[in-house]
Amino acid sequence: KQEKEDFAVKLGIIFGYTGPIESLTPDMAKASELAIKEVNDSGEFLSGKIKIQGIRADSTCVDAAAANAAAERLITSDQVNAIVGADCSGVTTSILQNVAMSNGIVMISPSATSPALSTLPDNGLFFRTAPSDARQGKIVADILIEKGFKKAALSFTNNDYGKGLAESIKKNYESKGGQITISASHEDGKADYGAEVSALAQAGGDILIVAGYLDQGGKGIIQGSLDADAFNKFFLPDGMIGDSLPKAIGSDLNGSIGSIPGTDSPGAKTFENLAKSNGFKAGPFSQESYDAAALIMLAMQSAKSSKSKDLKDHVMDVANAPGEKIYPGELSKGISLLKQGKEIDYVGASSVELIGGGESSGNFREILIKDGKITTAGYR
Amino acid sequence: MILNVSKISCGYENTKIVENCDFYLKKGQIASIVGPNGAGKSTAMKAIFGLLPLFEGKVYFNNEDISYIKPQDRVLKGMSFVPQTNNIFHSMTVEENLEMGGFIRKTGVKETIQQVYKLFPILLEKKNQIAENLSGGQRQQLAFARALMTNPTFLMLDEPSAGVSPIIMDELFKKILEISKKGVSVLMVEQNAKQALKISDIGFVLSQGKNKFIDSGKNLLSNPVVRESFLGG
Amino acid sequence: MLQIFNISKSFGGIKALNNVSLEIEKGKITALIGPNGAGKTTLFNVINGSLKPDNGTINLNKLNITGLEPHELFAMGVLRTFQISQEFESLTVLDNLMMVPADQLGESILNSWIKPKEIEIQEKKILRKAKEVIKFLNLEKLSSEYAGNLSGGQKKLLELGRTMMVNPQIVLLDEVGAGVNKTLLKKIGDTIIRLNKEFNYTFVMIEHDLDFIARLCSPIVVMAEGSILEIGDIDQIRKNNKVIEVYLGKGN
Amino acid sequence: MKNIKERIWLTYTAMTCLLLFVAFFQSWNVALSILNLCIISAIMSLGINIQWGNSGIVNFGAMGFTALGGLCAVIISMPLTKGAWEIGGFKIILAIIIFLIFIFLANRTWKFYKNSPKKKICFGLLIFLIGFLILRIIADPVIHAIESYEPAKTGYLGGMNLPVIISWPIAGCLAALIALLIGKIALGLRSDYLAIATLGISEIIIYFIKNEDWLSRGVKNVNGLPRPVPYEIELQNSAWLINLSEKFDFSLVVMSSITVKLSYSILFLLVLIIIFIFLETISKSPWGRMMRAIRDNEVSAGAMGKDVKKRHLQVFIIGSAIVGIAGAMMTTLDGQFTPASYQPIRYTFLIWIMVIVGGSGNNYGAVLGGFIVWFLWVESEPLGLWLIELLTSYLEDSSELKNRLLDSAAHMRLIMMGLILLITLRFAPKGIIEEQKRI
Amino acid sequence: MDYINAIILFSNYILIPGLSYGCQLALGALGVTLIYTVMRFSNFAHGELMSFGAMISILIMWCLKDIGVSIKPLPTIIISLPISIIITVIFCLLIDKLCFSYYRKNNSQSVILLIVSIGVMFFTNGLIRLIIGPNDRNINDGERFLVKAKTIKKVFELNEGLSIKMSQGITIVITLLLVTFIFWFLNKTKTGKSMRAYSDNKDLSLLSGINPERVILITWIITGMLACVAGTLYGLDKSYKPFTYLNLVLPIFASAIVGGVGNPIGAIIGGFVIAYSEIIVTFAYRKFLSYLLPDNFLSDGLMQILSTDYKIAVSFLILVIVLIIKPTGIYKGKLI
Ligand SMILES: Nc1ncnc2c1ncn2[C@@H]1O[C@H](COP(=O)(O)OP(=O)(O)OP(=O)(O)O)[C@@H](O)[C@H]1O
Ligand SMILES: Nc1ncnc2c1ncn2[C@@H]1O[C@H](COP(=O)(O)OP(=O)(O)OP(=O)(O)O)[C@@H](O)[C@H]1O
Ligand SMILES: [Mg+2]
Ligand SMILES: [Mg+2]
Repeated sequence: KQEKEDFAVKLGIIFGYTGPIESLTPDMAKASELAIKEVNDSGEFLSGKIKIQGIRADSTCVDAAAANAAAERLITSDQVNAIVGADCSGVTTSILQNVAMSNGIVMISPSATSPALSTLPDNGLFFRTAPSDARQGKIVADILIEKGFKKAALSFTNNDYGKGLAESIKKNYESKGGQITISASHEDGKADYGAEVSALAQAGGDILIVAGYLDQGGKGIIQGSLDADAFNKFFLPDGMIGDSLPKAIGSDLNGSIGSIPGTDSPGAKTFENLAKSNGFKAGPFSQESYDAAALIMLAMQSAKSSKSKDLKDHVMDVANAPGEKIYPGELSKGISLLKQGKEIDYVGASSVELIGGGESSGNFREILIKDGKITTAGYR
Repeated sequence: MILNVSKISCGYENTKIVENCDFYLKKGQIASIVGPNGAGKSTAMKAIFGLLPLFEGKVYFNNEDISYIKPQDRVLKGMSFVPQTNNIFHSMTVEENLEMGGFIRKTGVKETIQQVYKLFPILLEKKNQIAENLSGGQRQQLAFARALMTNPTFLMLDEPSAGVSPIIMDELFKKILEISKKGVSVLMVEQNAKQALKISDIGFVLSQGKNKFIDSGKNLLSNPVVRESFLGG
Repeated sequence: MLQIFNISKSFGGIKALNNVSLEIEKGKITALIGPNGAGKTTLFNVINGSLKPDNGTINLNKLNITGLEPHELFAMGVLRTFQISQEFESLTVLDNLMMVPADQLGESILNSWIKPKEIEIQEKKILRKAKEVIKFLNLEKLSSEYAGNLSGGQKKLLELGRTMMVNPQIVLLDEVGAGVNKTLLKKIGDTIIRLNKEFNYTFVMIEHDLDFIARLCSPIVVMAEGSILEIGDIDQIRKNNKVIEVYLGKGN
Repeated sequence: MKNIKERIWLTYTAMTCLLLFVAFFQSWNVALSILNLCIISAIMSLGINIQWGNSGIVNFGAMGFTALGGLCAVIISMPLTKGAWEIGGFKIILAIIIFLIFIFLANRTWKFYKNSPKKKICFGLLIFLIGFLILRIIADPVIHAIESYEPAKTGYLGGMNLPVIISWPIAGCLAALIALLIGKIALGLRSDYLAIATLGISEIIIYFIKNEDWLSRGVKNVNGLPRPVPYEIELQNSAWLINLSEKFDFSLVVMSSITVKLSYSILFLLVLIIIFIFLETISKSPWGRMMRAIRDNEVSAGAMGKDVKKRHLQVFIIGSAIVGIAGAMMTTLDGQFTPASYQPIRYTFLIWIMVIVGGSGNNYGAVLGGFIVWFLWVESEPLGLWLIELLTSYLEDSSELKNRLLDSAAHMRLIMMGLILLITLRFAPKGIIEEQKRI
Repeated sequence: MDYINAIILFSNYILIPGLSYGCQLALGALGVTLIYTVMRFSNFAHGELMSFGAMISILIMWCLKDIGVSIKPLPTIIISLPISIIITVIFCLLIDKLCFSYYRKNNSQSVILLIVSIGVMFFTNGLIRLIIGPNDRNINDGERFLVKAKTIKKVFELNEGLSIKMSQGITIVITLLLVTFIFWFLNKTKTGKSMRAYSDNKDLSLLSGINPERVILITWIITGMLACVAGTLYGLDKSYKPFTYLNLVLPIFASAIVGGVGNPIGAIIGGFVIAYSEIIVTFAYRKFLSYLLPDNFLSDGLMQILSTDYKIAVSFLILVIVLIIKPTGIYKGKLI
């Protein structure tokens, strides 16, 4: 059977362009589109004549019904071959269960980190390039204990990401002898964080862990704590890592620490430069978004088919060793290697390593803010 | 002629209520419009003041065609109107009501307010009360007083005496006579038709939207047909 | 039948009612007159439950009814009209009347499902009655007009019409005559007399038209500044100097 | 009269055509998925319409009742978390019962001191606070234990493992119960005050659901609610559908998902029809006339013997129950319960837009509003994209402006939604189907 | 016992933050109240108008910065206010002309206007994102603090510090000025009274010679001014992010209603009630009390009445309680 290939391959890019994380998603989408552009420019994808087209759709991040409708449109009307997305865990689950699975479409989410997604039945269609919160919690606890922080206050964004991460941090931290003085949520996009900061400040602690987003409530909490002189050290998990934060807060943030998925590969740095030259920031989850799109396309190449049912079995192959390591900006190399029948190990911007049911294994980079810059303090 | 309304037709959306009616009076005269309920008296008044669009006909004020100008401009020309219902600012105090009545005037508002208080002592008593809490008759007085605040040359009253006690009603008619003597013309609608016609120079009987009779007040009062069917015998 | 003991009501500093005691006898047409702001409407509001008195009690047929809600009093047969018309503006004239009768089967959601037949029959009866009333008030042409679109006088008539939809024990009429054409008012007077004679309705009416009162009412209660000034028949009232001073004026 | 009938026919046919248009130009799946939510929206909008259109109650609390419905679906259909239940299920119930007793006492006290506002508030509040304290003393440790029970997987009590359809009527009842409570305290307020109060109360409900993990799993969401209809994957393996698909030479995958959506549509339509007939009957009966009278003038209605308070409460309960039912249906369709998704824009304002655009005061309008507005809400996204592509097609590819605009295309959705709303209201200021004059 | 530390702590975490947040809410509530008083509808687009105003301020500020203007230690954005106010007002007038005026002429129900305002909200919401994008922007380039916590601690040798931000200071001063102005304007000037008259009885105000167009014009001018100032101040204090303005609408309405709609004083009171109730109810009092009580009196807990999870619920709870006890709001507004 000859694959009919004179139509373009389409990738759906479902993120919440409107709604609570609307300020993160443009960069995420651009990162995915960057990967697509790279593959298109290589001119080698599948038969060589095929162009890949990315189609955006709005998940709204919170409204499952609207997200399903958008996904339904992508899949059944635009007939996308696979989906990069969705972003928030709730809508991701909903799209997966209601639309993607029934149509047999592969989804690779860059930012759905809810542990629940690990165990959800998915017919092998769902992957993610961000690690589950359960894993990060452990890392955070390790770092804190090692650095000698025995008491910490914890503020988390009140959604599945924040809460899941907070619970995991708390469990691990306490089992290692740490004490969480208070674990209080904050809502994103609200008017004022005075009350939260007050409560956190009164509970006290050596450090404040902020499991939120860097340009949302998370930032508000940090700013407020600094202003009131409540805390001067912060722990920043992955949602809080990005250049804009030290830039916005200034020197007060120096000395704070954090963690973000990644290994000591040159990928992240390369990606940052790539992003810059393409006119966007390497914000939170944009690395993962790039990788999600890249993985799909590489898997297509490896499967020699653009169909979800074929490519789903190749995602793990291209993502993991053995094979030649592929970094951001090297997608065309990856494609040609695959074409030659060689194996590749996609590392990408966020050091992709998929385990189990298509999860990111979760290698973490330990971060230290120094002189207003994010620097790497080590790897785990 | 201070006011000359010729052959006007008007009404609401698609129903014509008043058809081909004439109203007119000279400076310093008092004119009354009487007629059964629903005859279109209030409708005609509103149309004359420009609160309703005219279907046909013209309104002349001091020989000037004012058929199409806005109500607030008519106020500037010296007309003043007390509607039948909804004729006070409910949520404002009595005094503020009067101040608003004198809105267009630059000077002399305070003095006029004092004069009005003299005329309606009850209003002075209640000057800081929210108008909504006035009794029915007090409201009527306030509404009338508000219209006087503009120092009008032409006053239109829609049932000024409804709900006021006899003693005040006498005062009211006296006052109307008095101001007409000062050269202010008054056009009013009244159900207390006998009293009204008694002081009117001219009367219009309106029935089902049409002019039934136009005559001097005295003649109408003595007309048996009018008495029987419009003035309650 | 209606006994009012020592009712007081004040609004802020204003004593609208000051220890008012009054007895309304069954089967009579009592008039309530007095200068503007005497507290007449306030008294009605207190009787019908729209306002709670500061103190005092009201008995209806020896039953204490102080502080009951208006709808409870309606059920006991106390009916009123409003000085400033309170029509249901987006209902037609017909519906304005048809909504009045109490205990309509169709007002219960359950019934409208299980007893559609009975409701239909009842509706027909009410409709017939409403049409009669409309005819009496000369409003036939307007029966399917929105009540909000009526003229000032017509609204007053509708107020009156609503009291004619049911068989009340006592009707409180607040200036039905104001703004109503005198010819029609005469007819209304006839009806009130008829209702009073034939069906033994009790009326209390606030009115400023003395001729009208003279024809209909006895006794006449005069109020001033929140208390009762005089009770008597028309001649007594006309002769009373105090009444002349505060209310009637020299001319009447 | 005839005019209105024609209008109903015309608009309903136009709506059908729109959906068919989507079916042919996008896909049947898209059309059906829109239809399903249209139906749910129509039900919600009916619920609000009976309150606003028929009796002038401004309920901005639709969001809360929707969420309650969703919670009901979870509690009815999810399996019980045995471990969590053993830890403290009974203790929680005990605590709640004690709390309810205190509320009852507080209420009694409140009534007892009816005539002295100070005592009323002091003692009533005191008793309430004592009850609240006891509740927290008993429940807090238990709640903590339950929430720590396998938090990544469960961390809540779970549900009763019953068929999810049962939750629809139960959601109605729960919503009605809560509406009774809310109505008792808030219905004394008028118009905008009531609107903000109900909005506030519904936010409180959402916060409760978001933060009481033991009950609802909170923001961690409940996934995988059982469905009332078969799963696509099962269908794809079932003989009859395979046969059918071969017979018509139609893709099995597409067919399976259409079948699933159609079965939902049928279920939903059934509910819609029942509710519609119910509402039509009562609003045509003397009850409807009475309610409209109350809407127009409460003082006068009271004097005409209508128990305004009771009727307001009644209609508030009915409307809220209907919204609750729709909420449960919605959660059933989504297959998951995500408390964070309950936002006023989506579940209160959008519903109100439906009622007003459709034409308040009549049920046909409310249903139409539900259909049209949801349709636009979903389709304004591609529409906006299309529009912006059209606008920018004249610009050079490399132009800054073009890229900028294309990047922000997603926001065209809101602009489109706003514009369409404004334009519709401009041409039909009283809604597309105006309230009928009843003669 | 250590009163000074307790007082400083109280001021730092409750008094000052509540004061500035309260001012921000009050300014918003004032705008909402004004529209409500004159045009009788709840303007849900007000949050977006604030956002619009702030956006214009930012755009102008960028221009100013390009040409090197700065007024340190005050933030540059303050000098862009006059122009941005004008543009916001023009935008308001345009919106009114295109959207609201039609329904006003038709005497539509207020709910229809409310829904129209939601339409305007959507539209403006999208427009703002088209122009400036959804990103978070820091716009405070002036001195951050009037008083720094660390300095207070050092100078007075205390355990607790007190910080007052420059933006808080500016907010409080401007709010005071604006509120005084509006109160005076509405209650003492003829134009202000004519606005109330218009809202009370449109037809009758015509008959008194009040020009409705002028009333509407002035209302929008003031509203636009308030929205622009409030939006900019808010962005200055926190950082400008379009999404937050959507969420600001609810607390603003809560403030306006708690205070009693239709009254500027009510709006202020409402703003503070909402702002303080959030903080006071969710505050952890342990440390505060530890300064006041002997050690052994304190338990281990944080002594929080409710967890901050319920922060927003608290403000609505207060709203509901206030309305139940006093259905017209704290400062008796008009009965509606
Ligand atoms: N809600 C209120 N608040 C304050 N004062 C009120 C209120 N209602 C009535 N009043 C005052 O109480 C007094 C009595 O009013 P009421 O309406 O009973 O008069 P009335 O006898 O019916 O007069 P009228 O013949 O003019 O209708 C008046 O002075 C009025 O201003
Ligand atoms: N807004 C309206 N829309 C439609 N018809 C109306 C409207 N207002 C009044 N009408 C009708 O117009 C007719 C005349 O009303 P109008 O108010 O002019 O009567 P009127 O002569 O003033 O009577 P009254 O003495 O009772 O005040 C009435 O039959 C009434 O039903
Ligand atoms: Mg009239
Ligand atoms: Mg009275």
